[in-house]
Amino acid sequence: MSGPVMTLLLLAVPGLPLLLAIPALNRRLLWPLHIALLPTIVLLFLPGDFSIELPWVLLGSAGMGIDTVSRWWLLMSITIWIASATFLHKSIESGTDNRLTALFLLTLAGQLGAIVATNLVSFFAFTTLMGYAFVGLLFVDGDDRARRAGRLYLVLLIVADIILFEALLIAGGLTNDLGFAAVSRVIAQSPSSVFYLSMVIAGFALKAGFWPLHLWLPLAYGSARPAVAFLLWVVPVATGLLGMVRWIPLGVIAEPTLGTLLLGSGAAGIFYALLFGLMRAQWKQAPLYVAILATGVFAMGLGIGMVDPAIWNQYGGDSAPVFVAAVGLGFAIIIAGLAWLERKKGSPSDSSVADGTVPWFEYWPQAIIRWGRRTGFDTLPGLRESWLARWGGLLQTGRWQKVFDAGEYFIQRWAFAVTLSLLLGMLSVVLLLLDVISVL
Amino acid sequence: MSYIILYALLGVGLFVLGLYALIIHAHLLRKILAINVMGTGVFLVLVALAARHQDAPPDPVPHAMVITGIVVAVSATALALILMLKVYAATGKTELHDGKPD
Amino acid sequence: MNLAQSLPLLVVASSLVPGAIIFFLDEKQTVARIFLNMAGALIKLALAGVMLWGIVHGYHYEIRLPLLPGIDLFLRAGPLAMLFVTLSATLWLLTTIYAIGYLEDSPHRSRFFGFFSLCVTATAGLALAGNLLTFLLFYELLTLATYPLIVHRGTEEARLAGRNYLIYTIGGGALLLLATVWLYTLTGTLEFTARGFLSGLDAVHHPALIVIFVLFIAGLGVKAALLPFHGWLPQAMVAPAPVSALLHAVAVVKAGAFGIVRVVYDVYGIEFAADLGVTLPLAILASATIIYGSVRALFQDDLKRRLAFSTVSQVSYIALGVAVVGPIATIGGLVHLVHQGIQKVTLFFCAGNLAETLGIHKVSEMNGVARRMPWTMTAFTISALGMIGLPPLTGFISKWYLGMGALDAGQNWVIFILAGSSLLNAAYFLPIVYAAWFKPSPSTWPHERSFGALETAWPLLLPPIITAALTLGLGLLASSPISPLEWVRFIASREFAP
Amino acid sequence: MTGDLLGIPWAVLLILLPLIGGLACFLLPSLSKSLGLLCALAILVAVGGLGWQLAENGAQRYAIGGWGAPLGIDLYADGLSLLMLVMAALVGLGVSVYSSAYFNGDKARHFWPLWLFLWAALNALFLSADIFNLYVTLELLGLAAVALVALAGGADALNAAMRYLLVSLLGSLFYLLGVALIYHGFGSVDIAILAQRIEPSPAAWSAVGLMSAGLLLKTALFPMHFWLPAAHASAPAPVSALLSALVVKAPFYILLRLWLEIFSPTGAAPGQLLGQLLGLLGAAAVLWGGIQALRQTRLKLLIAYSTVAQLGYLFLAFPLGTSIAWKGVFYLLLSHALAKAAMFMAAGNILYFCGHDRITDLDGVAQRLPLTLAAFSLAGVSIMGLPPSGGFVAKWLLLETALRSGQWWWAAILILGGLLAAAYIFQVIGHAFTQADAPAETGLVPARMEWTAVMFAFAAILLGFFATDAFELIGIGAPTSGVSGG
Repeated sequence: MSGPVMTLLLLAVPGLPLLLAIPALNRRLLWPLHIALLPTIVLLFLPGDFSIELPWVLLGSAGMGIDTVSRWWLLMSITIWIASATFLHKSIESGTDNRLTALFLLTLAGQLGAIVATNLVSFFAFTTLMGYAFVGLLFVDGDDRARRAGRLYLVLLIVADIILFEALLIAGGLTNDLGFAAVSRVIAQSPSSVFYLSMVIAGFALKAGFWPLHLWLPLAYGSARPAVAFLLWVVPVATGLLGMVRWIPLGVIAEPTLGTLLLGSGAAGIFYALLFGLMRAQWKQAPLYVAILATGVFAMGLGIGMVDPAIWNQYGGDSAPVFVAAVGLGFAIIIAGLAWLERKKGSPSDSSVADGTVPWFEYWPQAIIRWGRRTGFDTLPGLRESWLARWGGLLQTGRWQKVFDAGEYFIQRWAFAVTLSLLLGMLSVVLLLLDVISVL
Repeated sequence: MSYIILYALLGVGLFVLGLYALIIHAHLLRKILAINVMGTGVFLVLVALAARHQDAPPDPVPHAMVITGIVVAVSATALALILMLKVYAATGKTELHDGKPD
Repeated sequence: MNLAQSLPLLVVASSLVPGAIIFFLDEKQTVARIFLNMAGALIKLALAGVMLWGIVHGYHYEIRLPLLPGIDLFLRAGPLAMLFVTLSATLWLLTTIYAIGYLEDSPHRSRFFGFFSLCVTATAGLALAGNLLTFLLFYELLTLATYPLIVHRGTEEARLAGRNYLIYTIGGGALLLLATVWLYTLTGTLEFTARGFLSGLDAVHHPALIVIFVLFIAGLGVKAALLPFHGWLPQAMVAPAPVSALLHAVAVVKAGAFGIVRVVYDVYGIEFAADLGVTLPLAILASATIIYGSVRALFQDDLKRRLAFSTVSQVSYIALGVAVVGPIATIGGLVHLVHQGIQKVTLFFCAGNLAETLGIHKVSEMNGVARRMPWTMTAFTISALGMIGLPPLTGFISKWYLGMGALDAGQNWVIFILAGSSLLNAAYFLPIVYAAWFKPSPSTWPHERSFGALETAWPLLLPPIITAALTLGLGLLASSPISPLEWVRFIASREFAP
Repeated sequence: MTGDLLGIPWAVLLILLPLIGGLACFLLPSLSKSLGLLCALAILVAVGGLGWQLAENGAQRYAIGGWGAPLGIDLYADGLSLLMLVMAALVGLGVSVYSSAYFNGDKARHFWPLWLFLWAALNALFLSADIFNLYVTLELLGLAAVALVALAGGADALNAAMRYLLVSLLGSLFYLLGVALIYHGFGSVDIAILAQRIEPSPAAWSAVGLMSAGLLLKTALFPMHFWLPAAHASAPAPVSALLSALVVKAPFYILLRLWLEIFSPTGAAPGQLLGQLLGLLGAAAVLWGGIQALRQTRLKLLIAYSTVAQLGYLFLAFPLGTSIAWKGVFYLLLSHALAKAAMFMAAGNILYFCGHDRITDLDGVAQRLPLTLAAFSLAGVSIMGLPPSGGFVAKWLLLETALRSGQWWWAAILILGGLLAAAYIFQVIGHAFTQADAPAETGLVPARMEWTAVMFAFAAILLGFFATDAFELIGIGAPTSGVSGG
């Protein structure tokens, strides 16, 4: 395939959905949903690795490309997106919120863009787009619970972005070329690699909902419509995992402490998923726990890979994308099946109604803000106001007025006397002088 | 002490006297008179000091000055008197009200 | 004096002359007024373009007029000056369009646009100022020209806000004057020179130079809304929206920040300033302002006040970039001069649109407003996200260079300031975005006006969309040869060349 | 041709023109307006001619009627006199134009002769070469000014005029006593001769004391300013403009002449001491006048107190004493004259329009009298000393000297004074910008009155751009040669 066409296709992968999102902003449109996927599908079936540099974009080193790893991820994503789009098509037709299309397309652009990104900056930019658009999708679509989930995810996302930004800065400080390969090479030899690695892991763990940070996933899943539920795996989780694979120099660097930490987190995740998935026994929730389980497995794999790079080189590099793709497809099939079952049964959605209690993760920040407002930031300006008022009072109280009034009055009445005292002194000099003159 | 100095001192004395009266008296006519007395004092000083030595003929220049000064003083007095009458007509008083804000 | 030499003067005159004529126009001569405004704005932009081209191709534009014995009125179009001139010319054009729409049918338009033009004249003048005296001249002109704009509404509240504004800015101007004269008595010259003109001064004068630096920062900090001097800015929000936009994006606040840049780079010279030990306190002051402004913004319900405190915070990035000594941080600070301007002007345009179209002034009234005004809120959202520093928007570029610069200069603590600020920015911007897009809208708006098919009048809608597009475009294509970033790199290379 | 023009004794014309004009106005009251305006134009031309003469030939000295000193009257013109004459001519022309619309009927009949006599006295004063003629002209000036103040009628104005007259006469007499001592001691009243003859002696010092005291009283230096606010505020607007812009400057001009040419060589120590004292009083005037201005509720009083403050600035140069500081003072004289004239005219317009000048009730002036407010504001810029006005140039030079000589406290006074000025000026502007509830119009202000005020204000601003040229002109005859260089 010739260069220009490939370049165009690559650019169209995130570009077309972005363009299509603009007219969808305030109109209900259906046709863009599937059309937006076309360039990706075409690209998927064109053989060979290909990459482009975009020297004008962002920090001058943005790039996009396609290789074997990204093909797997693309394949998985495309499948799920098609499914999601199909479901969405139906719900939009039935007249729900028309902003779904725009947000869907933005999320799509971010996710696909992240997969084809070849350096840290463009990856970061695309995942940010994806993350925020997905939060919007959760907000638009769901009920109270979904919104709450969205808000929690949003907070995690912001924190994650800040952490990843710091990681990015560290990488930027080491090399001008922020391509994945170059960064891997440099980080492996850098003394500050521990900082970098822990930040990357923390950042993507937040984004992907690793074990202790997964809280919002069940919330979102429970109330989101199927079209969005599909995306829960592919968008936040899988892309987070992809980020780890891309950003961490796996197979090159050995970092046992962090690896063990990841291992522990993964194991706990598996344990949790099994326990809760089994205990809840709510069949509708099952796919989600599968996802958490899979995340745990993946984290363990990463952990092992970091403890012993050799193992990763042998197995991980090839199996990771396959694993993710497989989980993704499974996830999609289960959900689709469930949705189909549900519709067939005609049972009303049993999404639990919000009970009005505010969960802790919202209660505490709000309480802190309330407290801060009460104690500090309302009293501080208040204090200033009162001082100003007092100062104004000082200006207005009769005292100063009187001082100045009296002063001016004094000068007016005593002006002649003031003059006199000035001049009489001089006159005495004159008299003395006349004496002197006469002597001369 | 020569008589020249005596005259000069007399002039200065008049000047101080006039100044004193200017400040002490509230009535405008008295103030105007006081100014005139002061002026006379200055003229006296000028005339007296014109004689540099008791023997030499006096310097004519101060005399010319005094004549000019008298002309000025007359016109000033005339203006002051007119103004005083106007003040009286407008306020019914022959004094200046001091600067106390009304 | 040939034509090329007088270009800087023409840039200043391109807004002064229309402004002067507009003063004498009758209220009803709308067409003439619009024509003059637009012609001036377009000419200025064109002249700026010509000069940019010229500077790249090695031309020099400067002009001197004798002012005081020994000191000239000196305009020079250097790279740094052109950065600011281009920014102000571009945003002036957009703000003028906006203001024409905003003030339709309101009284005293001739007066408003007259002072508006004067304001831009002052901005262009202080951008092009080639010495401190010229800078001072336009700095004070700016103070005076802005005052009638702030009190434009003629309410008692406006009068008090104007009074407060003057107390701060005239005081600041006095300090600046004192510093300038003092410096002149020490050096005998006031001309901006790349890398400063003070390093040759005898060490005896160093304590005096430190005091003068403090005076400068205090004098300029008033306009730049540095921490103890920011009080006037939130109050000045009583001004009409285009004024706020101009005030925050290019004119007053930026003038202060630009002045700090000038003083540090072209009067003291960054290395000499660092030797004097004055940059670290400045960096700390700027950091404190960044955090404080953000925290205060968090608690404001009035939309414009929230934006005002956001400005307090954001403008200090520029000072921070300057004070973190190093070429990369310089790039960050300077490029933020442009980026913050574009983002903030968008936000104020949008706030104005909300107030003008729906009568919304408070954050708490903004629920679901995006359904009613999707384009406005899209622009708002893009700028807000840019403020937070999300890629690929312009704010990200600024923060990236600031962060890199801090690391480069070994001042790692700045990273935490940046992170904290991002977090706070998100905390006060995202709830607005959330409420606007996702909360259910009320059945009626406070004061709704209908504009037919469009969500609001097109002169109100076009400018924010353009600036939002610029926020996106300049961020996305930051490394292209015509981006502000490239221009700033060019400036930084001059300041830090070996 | 040019030779002929250069040969004309412009200086003599400058005195004769207003004198004859005044007489003519007195005799032909029906034509007084046009005669006055014509005369003002003619004087401007004559000043131009004199300036040209000076630029070509340097400082000029005329012996009127061929009589030399000591009996004859000598006229002397150098850069400083030229500055004052130009100032008088500019302000005079403006005031004439303004008055031609302001005064009508009986008042106009009285105004024009008085005003032209005053102008003649002023010009004569600025051209006098000896200290006795200075006395005569000063006295004439005072009398004309008092009569003009009284023109307003009403108890306030008459009271103020009476007080003004008494103060004026008192000051003149002190001055005359000093002249007597000087003449006795050194045998001449000619400034140039005295400058050579004078030497430090008790007689010289006491003369300095007496003359200074008299002149300070007339210049209204704090705390002897008590008569000024009432007189300046209650006079008719154009007269207020004249008084603040020109008349108070005349005694200061004499003081300047004496100080620069006669007193400065009279010994360092008492001179230094007196200089510091004057500076101190000036500083007090700046602060006191500023605060009092801020506290006034009536616009014209505010402006009058502003004059008190501005006069204080003039005395800050005495302790500084370098030629740069004096240049600053010269420039301040000029810019203050223009700005203050504009301000009083603006106040006159407002008074004319609203029927009152209460500051808090100025709502809506910005809308109804935009030109007037513009004049007031622009003049305010110069008064505050903001660039690029003439006031700024003056302030800059004074600041520069203060800091250079290490006397930073004078710099602090300058800055503080500027802030106070800003405070009281913006108090007015702020109130003028508020919206009026109901229009309370009484009459339309003639365009001529508004435009004159605006022109003056603009001139005060533009002055800032001509500092270097102006200093070249002022430098003719080196009026500051007596002081140490700077």
